[in-house]
Amino acid sequence: MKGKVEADHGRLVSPRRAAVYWRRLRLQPVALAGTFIFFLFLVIALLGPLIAPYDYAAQDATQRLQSPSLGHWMGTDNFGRDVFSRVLVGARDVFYLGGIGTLLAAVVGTSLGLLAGYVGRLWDEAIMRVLDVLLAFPALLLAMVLLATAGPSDLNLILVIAVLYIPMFARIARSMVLDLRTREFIEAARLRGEKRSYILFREMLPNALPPLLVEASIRFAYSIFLVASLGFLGLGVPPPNPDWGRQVNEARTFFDAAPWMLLFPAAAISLLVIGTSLMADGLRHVFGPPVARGSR
Amino acid sequence: MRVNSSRRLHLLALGCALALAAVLFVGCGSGGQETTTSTQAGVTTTTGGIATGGILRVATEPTANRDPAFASARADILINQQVYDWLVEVGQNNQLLPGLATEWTSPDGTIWTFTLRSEVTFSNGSSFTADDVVYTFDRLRNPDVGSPLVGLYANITSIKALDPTRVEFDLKEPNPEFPSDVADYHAAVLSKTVADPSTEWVGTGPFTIESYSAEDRTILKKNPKYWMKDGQGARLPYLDEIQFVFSPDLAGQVEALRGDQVQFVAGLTSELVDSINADSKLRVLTGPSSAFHYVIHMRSDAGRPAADPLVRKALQLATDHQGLIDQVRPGLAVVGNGTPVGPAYGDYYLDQAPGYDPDQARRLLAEAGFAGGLTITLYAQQALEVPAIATVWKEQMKAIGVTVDIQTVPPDVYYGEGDASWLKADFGITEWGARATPNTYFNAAYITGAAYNESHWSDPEFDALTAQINSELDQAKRGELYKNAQHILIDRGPVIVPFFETAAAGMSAAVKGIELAPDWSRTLFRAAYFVR
Amino acid sequence: MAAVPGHVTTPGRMGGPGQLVAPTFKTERLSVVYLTEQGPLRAVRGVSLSVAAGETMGVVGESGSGKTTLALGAIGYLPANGRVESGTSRLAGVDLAGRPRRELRHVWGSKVGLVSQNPQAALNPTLTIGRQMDEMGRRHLSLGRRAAREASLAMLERVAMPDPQAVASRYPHQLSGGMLQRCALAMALLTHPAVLILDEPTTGLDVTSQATILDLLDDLKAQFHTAILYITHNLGVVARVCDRIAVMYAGEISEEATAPDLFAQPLHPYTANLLRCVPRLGGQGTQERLATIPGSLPQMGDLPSGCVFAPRCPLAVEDCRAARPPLVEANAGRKTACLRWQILRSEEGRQTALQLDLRAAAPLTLSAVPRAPAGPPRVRDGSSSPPGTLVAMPQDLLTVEDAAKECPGPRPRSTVKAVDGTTLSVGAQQTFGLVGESGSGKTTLARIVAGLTRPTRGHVHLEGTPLGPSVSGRDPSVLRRLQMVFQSPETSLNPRQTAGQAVMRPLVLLAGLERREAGQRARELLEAVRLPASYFDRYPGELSGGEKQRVAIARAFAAGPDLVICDEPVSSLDVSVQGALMNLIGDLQDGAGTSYLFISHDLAAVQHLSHFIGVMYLGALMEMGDAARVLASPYHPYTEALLSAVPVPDPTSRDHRMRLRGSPPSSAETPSGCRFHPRCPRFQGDLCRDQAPPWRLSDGGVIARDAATPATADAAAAAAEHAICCHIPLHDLAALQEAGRR
Amino acid sequence: MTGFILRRLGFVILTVLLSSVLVFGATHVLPGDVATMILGREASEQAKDSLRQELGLDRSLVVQYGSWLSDLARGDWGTSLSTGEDVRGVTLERLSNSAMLALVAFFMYVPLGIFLGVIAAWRRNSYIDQVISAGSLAFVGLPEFVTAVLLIAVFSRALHWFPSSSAIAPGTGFFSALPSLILPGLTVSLTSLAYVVRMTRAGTAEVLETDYVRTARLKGLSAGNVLFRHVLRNSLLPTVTVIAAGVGWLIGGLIVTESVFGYPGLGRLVLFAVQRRDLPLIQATTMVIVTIFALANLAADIMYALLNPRIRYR
Repeated sequence: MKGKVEADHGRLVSPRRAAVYWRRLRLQPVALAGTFIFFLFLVIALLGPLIAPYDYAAQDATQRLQSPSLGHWMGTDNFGRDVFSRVLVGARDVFYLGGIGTLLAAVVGTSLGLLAGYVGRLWDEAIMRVLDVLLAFPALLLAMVLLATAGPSDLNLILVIAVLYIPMFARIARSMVLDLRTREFIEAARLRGEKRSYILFREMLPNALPPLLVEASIRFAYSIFLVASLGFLGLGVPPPNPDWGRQVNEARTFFDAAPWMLLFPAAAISLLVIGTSLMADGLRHVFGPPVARGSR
Repeated sequence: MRVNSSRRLHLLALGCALALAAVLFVGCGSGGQETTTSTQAGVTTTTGGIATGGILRVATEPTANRDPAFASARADILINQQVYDWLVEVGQNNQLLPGLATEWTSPDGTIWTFTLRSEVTFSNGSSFTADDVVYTFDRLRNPDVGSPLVGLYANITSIKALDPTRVEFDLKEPNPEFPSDVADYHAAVLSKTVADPSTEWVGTGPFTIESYSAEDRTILKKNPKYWMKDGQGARLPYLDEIQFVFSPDLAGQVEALRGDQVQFVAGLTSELVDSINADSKLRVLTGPSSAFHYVIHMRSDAGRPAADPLVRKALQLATDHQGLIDQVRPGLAVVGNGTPVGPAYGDYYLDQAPGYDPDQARRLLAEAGFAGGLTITLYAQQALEVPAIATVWKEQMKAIGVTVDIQTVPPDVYYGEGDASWLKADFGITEWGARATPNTYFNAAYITGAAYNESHWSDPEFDALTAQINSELDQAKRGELYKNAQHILIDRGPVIVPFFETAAAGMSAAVKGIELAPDWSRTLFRAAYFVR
Repeated sequence: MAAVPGHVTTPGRMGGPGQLVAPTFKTERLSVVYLTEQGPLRAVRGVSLSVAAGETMGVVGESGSGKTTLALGAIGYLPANGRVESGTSRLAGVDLAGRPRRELRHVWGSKVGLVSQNPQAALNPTLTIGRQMDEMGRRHLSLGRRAAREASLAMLERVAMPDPQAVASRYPHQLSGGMLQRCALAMALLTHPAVLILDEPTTGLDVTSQATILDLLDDLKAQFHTAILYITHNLGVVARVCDRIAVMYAGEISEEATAPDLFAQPLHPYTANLLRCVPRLGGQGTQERLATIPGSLPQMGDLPSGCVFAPRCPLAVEDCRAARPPLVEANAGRKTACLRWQILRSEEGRQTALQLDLRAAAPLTLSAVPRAPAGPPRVRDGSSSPPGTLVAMPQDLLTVEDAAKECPGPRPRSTVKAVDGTTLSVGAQQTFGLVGESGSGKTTLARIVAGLTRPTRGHVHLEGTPLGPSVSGRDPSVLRRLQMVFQSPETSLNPRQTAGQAVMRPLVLLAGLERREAGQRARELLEAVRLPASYFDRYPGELSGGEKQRVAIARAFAAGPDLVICDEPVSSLDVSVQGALMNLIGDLQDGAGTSYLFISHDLAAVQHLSHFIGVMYLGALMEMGDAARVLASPYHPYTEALLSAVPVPDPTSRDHRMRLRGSPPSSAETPSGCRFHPRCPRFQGDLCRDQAPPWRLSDGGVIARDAATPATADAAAAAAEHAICCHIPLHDLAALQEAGRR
Repeated sequence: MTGFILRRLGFVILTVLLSSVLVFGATHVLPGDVATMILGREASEQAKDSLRQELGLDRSLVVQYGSWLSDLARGDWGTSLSTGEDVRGVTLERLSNSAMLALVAFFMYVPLGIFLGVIAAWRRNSYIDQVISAGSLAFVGLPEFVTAVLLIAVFSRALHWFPSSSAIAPGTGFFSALPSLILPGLTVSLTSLAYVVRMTRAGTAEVLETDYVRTARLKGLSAGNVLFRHVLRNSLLPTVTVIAAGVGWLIGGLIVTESVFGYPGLGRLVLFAVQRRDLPLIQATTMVIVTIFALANLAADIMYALLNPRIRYR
């Protein structure tokens, strides 16, 4: 007993806490389904090319616009490429662009928000006013102008997604700080002379993390949508990239000849967005602070 | 007396549902008598079996510039075609037909005299004379104005109005194809009373511009004083009005065609042709094989990967032209070769199947020092069929170990100033519209130092041949020279030409009298009419 | 029955004093179950209660005992997952339990009225008071718009609301809690309901506001002749207002009796202990130990098969654990659910039933922590400091000198003086108790001392060394010596750190221990606050309120502080937990030699723990001195009012009513002259209004309050045994107060 | 209250001003060349240069910004580079078209969204709730251009209820344009619907849990009275702000939807302007959008304050 003083302290998610989260998640079938969908797609994204039955870029002029069959579960596209393989591999780009972009926004936005909220005064004003300006633009419009400026490329898409989302994360982090700042445990920390960085990152951040995670998953879902819309506007990722938005966009003129070209990637987008949204809903509850078993 | 709560809630639900339904049904109620589809409402008189009147709605991409001297978007050309006349018109088979000029002669190819039609008036009421022609062509060759034709017309030394119906062009060097040159789509005949054609739209064509908006719609009204008559002696045009409805989205344009909100959509891709063919109320119009083509240019100046002719030849040989057509535009194209001269140019066309030999290509590549493969960046506009061509070509190049990174850019960036522009990129896909004669391409983009030599290619032998073509009067000899020049292009030239496009348009089955021009943007609607 | 304009008497209503004995409202073997993910939770089991018209029935119990569920279940209002499992609840013969809501809507509001705990939350923030009240008249009395408003205004008048017209046009946020509760009461009474349910109606209010509401209830009871079900956890309040009392424990009634009987001779061990948990005014002070009830309420999903109280009961025998004891009639009108109630009839038996927790906490041996040598014990000798001179008191651990804090007020360019020039000192190993209503500035003062709020002026010294105005400027060695226990157990611990982490952190940071050593020491500390070592890895969410507060105390004591500021550390906890914590706080002082600045609005708690008391009003001290002296006559009129407002858990006490005038202070404007004069029951006229009162010392000395040297005055007052800031000489005050008592 | 509005208005002006810097800056580093756009890629360099000079593109950025801003404020929004039209005229005309479309969309999804959200909250965790939540979510993931394709396939091609293209003629009145507005309106609505449903549901569910709703119920009020007088007044407060924030979403959706349906609105104009590098047009349209967006948020703030006595009486 005395030997193992603290096994897992200082870690953000201890195994014990993970068990708590899992137990809570299990109690919400809808959120559980959403989480399952999200992770299913995440696995697909990681394994995409390995599990895809065909090379996503391999063309076969003899197999153009084939309807779904045993050989091609989701049919083929206008280049004779296997739609199923492209949907599988496309998940990678969705997670790559949206995921990295959202993550970047989360890190930068949260840091700015923490800084603005805790340091306050001039910093707060300056940071928040600048971010307000970014928020003053409809997201798609801003993305359009920025991408038209920077030119469409994977990196720029990621950066644009990040720029778009930074203000939201900053706002949430800031409001969390403003809320937490008056909590008594923060005052207790100040009373024992904790450094500002300790208070921000060790005392506040773990508490601000759940709403940020929820926001991140919502933003991630929206980024799929955003990338797709940008593709429609001619600012998406370059071919032969199997990004779902690009696929859907390319498939539109083929809707009569080969509706499956559009429907399957569109369904994938929809499913992932729904799954992620449902997961986000559930996370709100799941990541609440640990409470006693059996209490309400 | 008391409505219980759940009942009231249901009533509320019902109310909302009804409101929504009402909105929907207001919509469908008037959906039947579609306000924008009253196309044939005005069709009344019949002359010689042809109904006159009516409004034709044409869907195209937005326009860019109203000044014919700077027309570049296909919509620009298509509208100009209805508003203006040319001295010489180009027929379905690239043959020259009388336009405002009824005949043209030259004793030696350096002095060209055009006889003009009399009793033609401009839409502003002024009558058309030789001075208008002088004004038009002086403007086109004026470097200060800067039209793209300045280079083509640099050969002209002077333009003189001999009398109101005769104009003489004096050239420095003999040019047997000069009548073709005056048929260029930029060379619409303007009225000398117009100082700025981009804002004053005065032409002698069958229609006049009633209202103009570059990104929404442009409305043309019948020009009642148009000079041309049909076979029965009735004045053209038959239609009362043409509306050009602009939409950036081809799929949306075709949807509008299906809904009879427009009656004509050109520039179709194969899959859209298939889907329109399936609709009994619509029909597909295809033109002859056109000069419209794409080139995949390979920058050939020193230090570039394609500077070595072996590399260029290897990429040529690795390109499966028929494969490209089958994947991108099945049934609506003719295989290209390494040359911009397509079958539309008749005698000048070098009917030689492109070589396809990946093994040889790989050997050549190895010989050039790229045995381990080669990675290149291909700039592709996010427009037309460029992304599709890039996609298929990339896959084809994979077979010989060439990795193609596709960089998509908006068209204006591609044709802009930056490093991604067509004149700077190592590899790029550029589309080229129809020109009256093939040497126009040679002079503009293939001879050493040409302004649009996107591949920075330089071949003295080719330059010399082009100079000869420019002034060779003998038709047969010119054909020979063209073929020699093309052999050089195929052998060591800087471009891959995937295919020559066959234009296709979708139109309402109720519309007749339209022939699709080889370059569909030059299609004329003056003889179009609605059948009852 | 008083005539309300347009009031239509509903047929079938009970009425007339002649039927006093017949119960108006009666539940029989009522059981309520909640269907949850953990399975069904039987929150109320087999409860039988009855209230007659004109009678007030109190239901007392700690949080989680099911008293609110009982009330809501009895009137047929339960959340979606709640259901009356069995039993009946009759109002004038009609069973309400388990009836569809549609039918109950005619009963609710018209025959059953409810006033709930937090008036600010219970009234719609977007509707005026008038509109919310009018709904009652329009819905149940079929009144028109105008008549309904007239009825509302008349009712506001009856609840002694000044200027009903103005109040009706106000929004809830514009009124104080006491006023709102008065409105809520008026709203509930508008239809002259047969039953009025009051669910902790005064819990969120200051003791002075509570007193006026309770006074009002006395009046209304007489006027309306309604059956009242009064739910509360406060024993003093039930003693004050109820005729009969039922004690609830874990969803069952453990005892039922008339109020005098219950307090005179509880016949259930739970009641007996509950009555001894809380300190009483005029009790033994720091020597007295309070009763505690070890353990906690059983989980509703996992109830013992026998007596639900058996696991915590010192009298429990085998039989108790075998089967649920029935509620038996002990005497006429007395019921108890204890098998061994007979034992409690004797004084001896009662003493064995009490769990006085005589085991003091093991003294904290802070061997591992380097401690500054404690200063010499403070000699409390008032004469050594001549009045009128500022004395530096090196023997004092903490001195606060003329501290003031002004904040921007609600209106532009207005300032609020949260603390307005306060001077006090705390001796080593002493407890200084600070009392006052909410808004009196006591918390702000504490925060100034802690360095969490930067004072507008004034200084804080620790053993004569000035402290920086903000924690961030204070030396770590100072931080170690000065720690704080906060009010809310819910926010005082980081929900994402375990108890162990919370206690370890100051050990690592302030005492400079190795992590391993700190972990070991943290376990000792947890044990010192009577928490099992296994709690080391628990998150705050897994702890009860009392346990959280114990962790917070352990954390405050971890680095061996010399002074701990306790800001209402027990006020949000259940009574049975309060006692134990106050014992602990006392024990820790004895063991570790710590001084306290103890802040509370609860006079009894302050008296219980403090050596020295200061009474604060609107940012300034009004009275200060030795604990015993402050709480004995002569008092400052404000102290007197506070004391008289405290409901005493003894129905037999003839309470002395001394109520404050006017509305509770808003801290926006500090009144001229004596700041207390607008509400002072002993207001003397112009003198009080125009001139600042002097500090009068118990030895007869007077320190004229001079605006230039307020600090001097307070300091001198602090040095004396007892001082009051009032224009009335002390012996006159004593005489007045003696006269009032008679 | 007046002070509150003035302060908010100040924020709006500040935001719009700062946005103008961003708009101006971004448009001026846009790659691509206006002169090429206008004159065509084969026009001579000389012609392009003289055009650039004519357009004032060779002056310093600060000078250009200053004159641009003052012209903009004076109502002179310049001449479109690519069409030669008066920017203000065309922008305002397209704005009125977009306003019609937004209005239709607004009246489709806001009442419906609120209604469904309230129902879902009222019958929380029932199957109706699940159906509403899942149903509204189904569309939120689909980009507008996909929703549009599906809607056209059903309502236009199969049922022939509505036109597939909404290229209304200039000056078409609201009622004659209405049939053309239904499908694009529905397209925008379906993506925004879920948002409103979720927000309303959350807000209403929260209010339903409050003490004052319990008080209202225990006053014996009818369900309708409880819902309309006590619940909605409070639960729609946050929804108001959400709907205003949704205006940004709506505008984004309009860019895509108007392009698909060929509807001559502001969204399509923005896209056209960006694609053509038409600086005056980009600047004017984006500034109009930013201003509308800011004003929508201001309106929401004011509405919020008006509906909320805690802010109104300060």
